[in-house]
Amino acid sequence: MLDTGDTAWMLASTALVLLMTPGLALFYGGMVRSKSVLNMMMMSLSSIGLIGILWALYGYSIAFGNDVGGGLLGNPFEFAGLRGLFVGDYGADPATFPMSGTIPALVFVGFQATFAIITVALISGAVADRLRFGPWLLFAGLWATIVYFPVAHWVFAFSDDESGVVGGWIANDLAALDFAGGTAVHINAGSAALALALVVGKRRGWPREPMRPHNLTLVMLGAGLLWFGWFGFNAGSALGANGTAAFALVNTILATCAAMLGWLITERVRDGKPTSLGAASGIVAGLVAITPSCASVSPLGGIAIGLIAGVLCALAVGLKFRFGYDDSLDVVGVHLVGGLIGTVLIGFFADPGSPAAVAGLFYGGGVDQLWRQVVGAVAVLVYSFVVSLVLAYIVKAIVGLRVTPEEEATGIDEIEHAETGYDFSSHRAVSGLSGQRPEPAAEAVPAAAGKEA
Amino acid sequence: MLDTGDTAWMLASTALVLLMTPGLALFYGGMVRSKSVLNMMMMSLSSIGLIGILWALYGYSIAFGNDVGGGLLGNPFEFAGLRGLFVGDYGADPATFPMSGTIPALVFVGFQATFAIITVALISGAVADRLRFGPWLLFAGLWATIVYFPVAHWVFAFSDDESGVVGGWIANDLAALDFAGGTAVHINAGSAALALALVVGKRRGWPREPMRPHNLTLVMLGAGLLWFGWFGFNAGSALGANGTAAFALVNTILATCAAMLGWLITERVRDGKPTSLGAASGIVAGLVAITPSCASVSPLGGIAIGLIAGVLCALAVGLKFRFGYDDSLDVVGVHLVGGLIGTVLIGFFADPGSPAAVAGLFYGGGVDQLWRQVVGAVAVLVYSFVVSLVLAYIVKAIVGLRVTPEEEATGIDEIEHAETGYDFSSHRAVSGLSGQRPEPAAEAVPAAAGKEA
Amino acid sequence: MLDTGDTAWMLASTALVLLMTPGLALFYGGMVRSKSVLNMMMMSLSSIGLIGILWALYGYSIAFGNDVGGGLLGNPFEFAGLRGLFVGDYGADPATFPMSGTIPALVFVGFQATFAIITVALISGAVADRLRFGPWLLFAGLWATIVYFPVAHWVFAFSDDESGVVGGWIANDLAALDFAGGTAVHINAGSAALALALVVGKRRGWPREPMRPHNLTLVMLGAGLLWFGWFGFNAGSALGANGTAAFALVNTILATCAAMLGWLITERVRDGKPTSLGAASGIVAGLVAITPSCASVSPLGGIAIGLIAGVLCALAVGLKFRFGYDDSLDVVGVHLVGGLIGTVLIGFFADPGSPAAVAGLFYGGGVDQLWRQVVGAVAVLVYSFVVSLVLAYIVKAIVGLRVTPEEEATGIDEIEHAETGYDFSSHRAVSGLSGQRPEPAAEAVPAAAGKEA
Amino acid sequence: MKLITAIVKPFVLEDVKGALEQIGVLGMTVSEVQGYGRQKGHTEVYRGAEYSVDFVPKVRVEVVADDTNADKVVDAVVEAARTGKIGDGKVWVTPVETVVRVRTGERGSDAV
Amino acid sequence: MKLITAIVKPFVLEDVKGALEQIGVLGMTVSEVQGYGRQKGHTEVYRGAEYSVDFVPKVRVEVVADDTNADKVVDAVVEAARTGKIGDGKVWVTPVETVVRVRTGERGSDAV
Amino acid sequence: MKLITAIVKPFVLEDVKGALEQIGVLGMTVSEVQGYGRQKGHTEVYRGAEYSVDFVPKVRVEVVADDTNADKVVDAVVEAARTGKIGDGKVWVTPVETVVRVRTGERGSDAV
Ligand SMILES: Nc1ncnc2c1ncn2[C@@H]1O[C@H](COP(=O)(O)OP(=O)(O)O)[C@@H](O)[C@H]1O
Ligand SMILES: Nc1ncnc2c1ncn2[C@@H]1O[C@H](COP(=O)(O)OP(=O)(O)O)[C@@H](O)[C@H]1O
Ligand SMILES: Nc1ncnc2c1ncn2[C@@H]1O[C@H](COP(=O)(O)OP(=O)(O)O)[C@@H](O)[C@H]1O
Repeated sequence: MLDTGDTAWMLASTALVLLMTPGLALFYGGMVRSKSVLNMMMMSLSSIGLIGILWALYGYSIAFGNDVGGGLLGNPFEFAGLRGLFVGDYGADPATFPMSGTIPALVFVGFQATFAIITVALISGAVADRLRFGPWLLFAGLWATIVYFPVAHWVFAFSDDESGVVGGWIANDLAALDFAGGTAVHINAGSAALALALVVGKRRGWPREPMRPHNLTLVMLGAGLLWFGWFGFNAGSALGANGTAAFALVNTILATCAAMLGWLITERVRDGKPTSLGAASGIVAGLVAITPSCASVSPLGGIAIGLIAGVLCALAVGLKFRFGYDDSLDVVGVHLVGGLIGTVLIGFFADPGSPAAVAGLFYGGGVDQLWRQVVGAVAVLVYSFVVSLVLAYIVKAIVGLRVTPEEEATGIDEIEHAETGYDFSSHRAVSGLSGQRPEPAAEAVPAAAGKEA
Repeated sequence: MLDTGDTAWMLASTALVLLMTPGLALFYGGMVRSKSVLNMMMMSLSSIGLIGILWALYGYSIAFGNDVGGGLLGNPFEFAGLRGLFVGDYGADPATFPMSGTIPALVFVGFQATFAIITVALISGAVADRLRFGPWLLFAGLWATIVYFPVAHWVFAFSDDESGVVGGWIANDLAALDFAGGTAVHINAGSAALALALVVGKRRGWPREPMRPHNLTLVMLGAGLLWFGWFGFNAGSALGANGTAAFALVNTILATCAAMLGWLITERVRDGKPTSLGAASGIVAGLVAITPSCASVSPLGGIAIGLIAGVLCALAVGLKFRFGYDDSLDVVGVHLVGGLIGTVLIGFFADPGSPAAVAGLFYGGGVDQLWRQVVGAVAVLVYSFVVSLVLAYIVKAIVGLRVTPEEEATGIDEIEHAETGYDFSSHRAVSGLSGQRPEPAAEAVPAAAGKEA
Repeated sequence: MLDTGDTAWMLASTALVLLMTPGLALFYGGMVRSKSVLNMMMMSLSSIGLIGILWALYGYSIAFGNDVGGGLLGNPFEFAGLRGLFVGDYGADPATFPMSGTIPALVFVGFQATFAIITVALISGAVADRLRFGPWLLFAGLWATIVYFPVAHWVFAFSDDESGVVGGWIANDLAALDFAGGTAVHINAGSAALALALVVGKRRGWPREPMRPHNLTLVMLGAGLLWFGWFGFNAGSALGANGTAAFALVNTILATCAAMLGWLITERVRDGKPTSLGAASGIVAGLVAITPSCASVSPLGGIAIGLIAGVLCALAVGLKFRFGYDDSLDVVGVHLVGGLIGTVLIGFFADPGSPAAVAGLFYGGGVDQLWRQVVGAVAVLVYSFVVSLVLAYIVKAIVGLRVTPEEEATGIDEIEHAETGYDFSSHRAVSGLSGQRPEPAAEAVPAAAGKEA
Repeated sequence: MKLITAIVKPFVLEDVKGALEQIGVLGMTVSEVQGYGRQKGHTEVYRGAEYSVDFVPKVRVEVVADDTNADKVVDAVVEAARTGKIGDGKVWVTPVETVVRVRTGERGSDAV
Repeated sequence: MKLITAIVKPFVLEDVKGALEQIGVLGMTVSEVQGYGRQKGHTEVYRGAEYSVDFVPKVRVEVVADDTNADKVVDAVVEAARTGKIGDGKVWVTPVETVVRVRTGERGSDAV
Repeated sequence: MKLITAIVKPFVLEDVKGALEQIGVLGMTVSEVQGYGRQKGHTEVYRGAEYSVDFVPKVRVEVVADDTNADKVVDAVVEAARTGKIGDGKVWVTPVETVVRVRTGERGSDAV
């Protein structure tokens, strides 16, 4: 039976989570140098376009189709092209169309689509300034198909005895708690980012040559939009306007506040100054950590998890210098580490009085839930890393991955997109015939476009 | 009877659609040169202020008042100043105040106000860099009064036999399908933009002198906010949190994804490189095309419409160079063309299983619906173009339209608003007494303000 | 009994109001010089982190705990750490967990938290470019504790005979009307801003040396996000998706439109040109003025209040030059003055047909309501000013407030945060070993970081 | 060799470039500058407070040329940059002792 | 004629401008530059990684003046720009062979 | 005294700076410029419309040095800035009559 209140909240949540990807584009875009900002943002925007379509074609079906074996995969054909999910008599009262719980099935489809989109976009932070756009799209499509869609099935597809629908192994057999995607989204993306960064290799001159963020106002704007959208991500995962959503909402505020403070304190102690990039980074770290745990820990537990995530992620972003991998915008340090923290700490902080109604180690629940959390986290981490590594090598073999060193020096925006992010000059640095050339001539352009003569 | 879920979604939708106009200001503002960015944004912001007030005074009444003849116009006095729409006992249970369906009438008033606002703002993209601010306001007010308010009546005012309320001719007599405003909003604005651009004339040096976008991060941010707000625009047009809203929501995601890809592919083939401006433009083109059709075509149909719109609009933006009209930011190429595509394609793709429950040509419905769509589209196109042309000439005759060539070279921000968009300099390029002069002296300022000595 | 529609709207409203603070960061950040933009934004962001945590620890309890005497203060321990507000059986049907009205208590906690956060952030506009970050945090924490939390109790805590809960004196004993916080939020913050500005002192070179906004596109973006979020602020204060919310929603559109026009007209007349900063400022002035009155005046009354606020605030921002206090971003001129206008004008425009169902002077209600409004406004103004003055002096005495004149000339971003807002240079102005030094060395950095050798 | 430095209005840059190409000048270096002189600036107003902007955006064009070419260059630039309005700018010539093309190490005339 | 070039701290620009007006200098050209010298830069920290910024923002002021005026100009600028702190900058004088006012074609002293 | 002006590719700035330090040059002034010459620009495309960007970003490095040092400086810069590709840039030397250190008023060699 459709509940308009639940539906209203899920419609809003879908819009909120979709906004997160443009928000991420700004968050990432501001952190790179001005000659790469457009490409950085394009990797996120293109994820929306590409993954949104794949989701409708077969992604939703792989993730939420009836299990075809071992809780590893949903039936890719069951809902291919969203068939069977929308046809009905919308005029009748009560209307007849497929539902999922108290909301129309299509809202659930849209809501989950935005999760698939942003998970793929998150990965791009690791390969700023150097990955060609075509290979990015190829990798993104393959990764979503082979990694995200199945893993979403593992974690988000719950079995339903009534309808006899069978879901994924982590959600049902292992029964690890991951309310909004600490494993499927953040550990998954972070692990893939590490693999891709390793295969793509370091930026020319990194780490010797410093590459400072070109526009921190964009970074802070992006962090603000991410937080805003994340309310849909976390409280929306309650799939209705209920007490669980309220609970997740409050934890999504408190843990994030604590993480911001945690990151700033760490900077103050270690570097002498709290920075705006640190505040923005702390916000994201806190949101990542509370994503899996927002419905299973008390508000004070949420504050504790946020604080821990803020401090540990602020330290973790330094790892890449120790180990020498160029995870350019710290997808590993923030999303992989933050996701692990949030997922594992549930084993300690889970409060029986919370919607999840599970007791963690600190609440006398012993290590039972803890090991489930660890197994779930590690499973996703390993699967994502290995498959991503293989996919990256395959793409490299087929089409290659990087722009040339000269092109990298010139700037990937000019090379891959034939554009410049900003032009504040008073004079016209550009000239020449504007307007489209007759087709043949136009064909000649591409050759030239963006190339240094 | 008030439904809190429907009301919650419509309250949220109103906020979402209002946000679209600041989003448009950024989308447009980033595309012009830095010396015109403020004026470009001001044309959008001022539309909110001006049209919002006119809407309350008589706009809503013209659009949704009881028809005063031939489905052409609502009674301008019926709800003048929103009278009769708010007084009631809000404390009583059930509360007594005017409703429209399951939501308070005032929510519908607010929701529709945001449509009037953005339609006017859309026009401004055609006259970047050169239209004086006063004449813009005059044109905007006249156009809303004589063109938008009546056309909104044609398309959005449905007759209601029970209450005996009579609505507009396109919605009721013609029964063309336009769910969220492909005709009333996009064809309408695009057609007016063409007329206004023709009367205002080309920018100094166009097309010889290139005028490249000064800040593409603003353009992408704007596109992101537009998409976000568009969920309120399309799914909100269901006027409730129901299956139709869910249906519209999913199409608003899928068609937009497809259009983005369509535009990028077109660029890749024609120009050699997919651009970020192309991605942002494709997003808007897709949103425009799915606006009328989001409740009448299946998800796969939505993908098809989006793809077609992405490709055709990417080609259409070149027309201005062929025909030599300076539609500066392609309001014609994106909104007029996109609106036509979306409105007419309903005639082909309409799916009887959709909320609209109409069969298009491809679903065995024959050409019946197709010609209704064509008639509706052409009617709005012609009416808007002709009246806009006349209004533009009238404004030109009374107060003139353009800044002088010298002023245009200097930059319209300095001339019309006495401001500069950005100041990143390390030194103080400005000096002199700050603070307000005693009134008389202050009077002297305006004369000077923004003028070149 | 939980109403999912009301809950859906309040979940959305909480997200909307939280977004206002990042929006404010952009609005303020764009108005300062580029060398101070990060610090300006950090004062807002840090308010979220700090006040969010204090709210959970004891803030909510002071504001909404049962009154401990004279309507001045809620019991700080009653809900310390949010205890008693979340534990329950979320699975049961109907679920058992604490409610506030028709929504889960936790949603109300989250919603109100965002009010406390932005009120503190608003103050920062008065002390741009010069206040050290540590002292800001100290002041912010103390002010929230001693000023905001109690004042929120006065204004927002309503007594409930049933449950026997006793609330604040302004809401109950005085019965002044302040729907969404004209007194508790705007007069409160504006008054504190004046006090803090007086103690901190003028910026080096003010007003002789002009300090023009460095990025007006950020200001307009911020204004847009503020308006968007303000729908949650005002319509959300109805605590449900009902007629009162609808009423507040429409006034939040109309009064703001009118204020924008009012400000622009004032500029046109006085300075000769309407400016984009004026439009953005008018928007905020209108939103401030309609905040207390949006549920007690008719739409036309709302337009009148907005228009008056737009004109008067446009004039009020000049006062600082007359009286020589450096309220850098006009928190006094916009929030204190705007808050007073909105709060007091209720006494004139209150419409008995509105949800508040009170008659003001113009509706034959005499001066009864008027004096209640005046008393409430003045009480908050005086309390906030006096306590803020004392707190500012205390903080000054303990840790000092300002950066040195040299540091101010260099720019507070570099000094306090060791960052630069923008880097559009083509070459690398930066160099040297990147990457974290071994801890001891790192310890050495802070000393150096941001310091001029 | 000579260094010809021209301070001109931003929107004449294209014409100056064209004029130089006319007389076979293959290269130049351009930069943004702020000018102060007879041409007055303008006034901006933010929240009612006036800001007088005294400096006017200009473009600096620098050309290194043979002694023999110097005058031709000066004339070409002056010709192309003139609008007849106050603020057209200045052109000045300074002596250059050596010019080196970095790529080849060529010196003097061969370097430009 | 001489070209006086001064590299000074950004915030003294107003004073330098005033000093030049004092001695009747009607025009100048200003541009933003990055300085490197005894005055050291500063360190920035992003996500724990240090960036040492070696260059310091400075402003270049260029004035073309009569031989007779050159010294007056130099002294005026030095006077106005001095704060006594490291990094105050440099002023240097180079010979100018011709100056032309674009608008009128006037040359030499009349051109400035 | 001499003024050595170098127009080089942005990414060699660090190397040039290093090379100058090598030979004991304590200071320099750097600014962003747009270069035009043999090295062609590139084409950008916005909504299908081409924009040919003729100017290439370059960096100007200015060093005032003793007559005796001038050649060393030129060689050091040329050395450090050479990539062998078109567009490496130019270095030119102009005579300087006086140099003053603003802070101290020192003149000539002591000023740099
Ligand atoms: N004495 C000077 N030294 C250097 N540059 C100058 C001098 N006088 C003028 N300029 C430059 O020339 C530009 C135009 O000069 P101005 O006096 O405004 O107009 P005009 O050259 O037509 O008389 C100024 O903006 C400034 O950049
Ligand atoms: N040899 C030089 N050539 C060109 N510019 C120089 C030279 N030395 C210093 N400068 C400029 O002068 C500025 C100040 O020099 P610096 O050595 O820092 O302080 P001071 O001039 O007080 O000794 C530098 O930032 C740089 O812009
Ligand atoms: N005649 C000139 N006067 C001033 N600057 C020049 C001149 N010729 C070239 N340049 C500068 O030198 C840069 C490199 O010159 P270019 O001809 O492109 O390559 P190369 O120096 O290797 O032949 C140009 O971008 C321009 O900034």
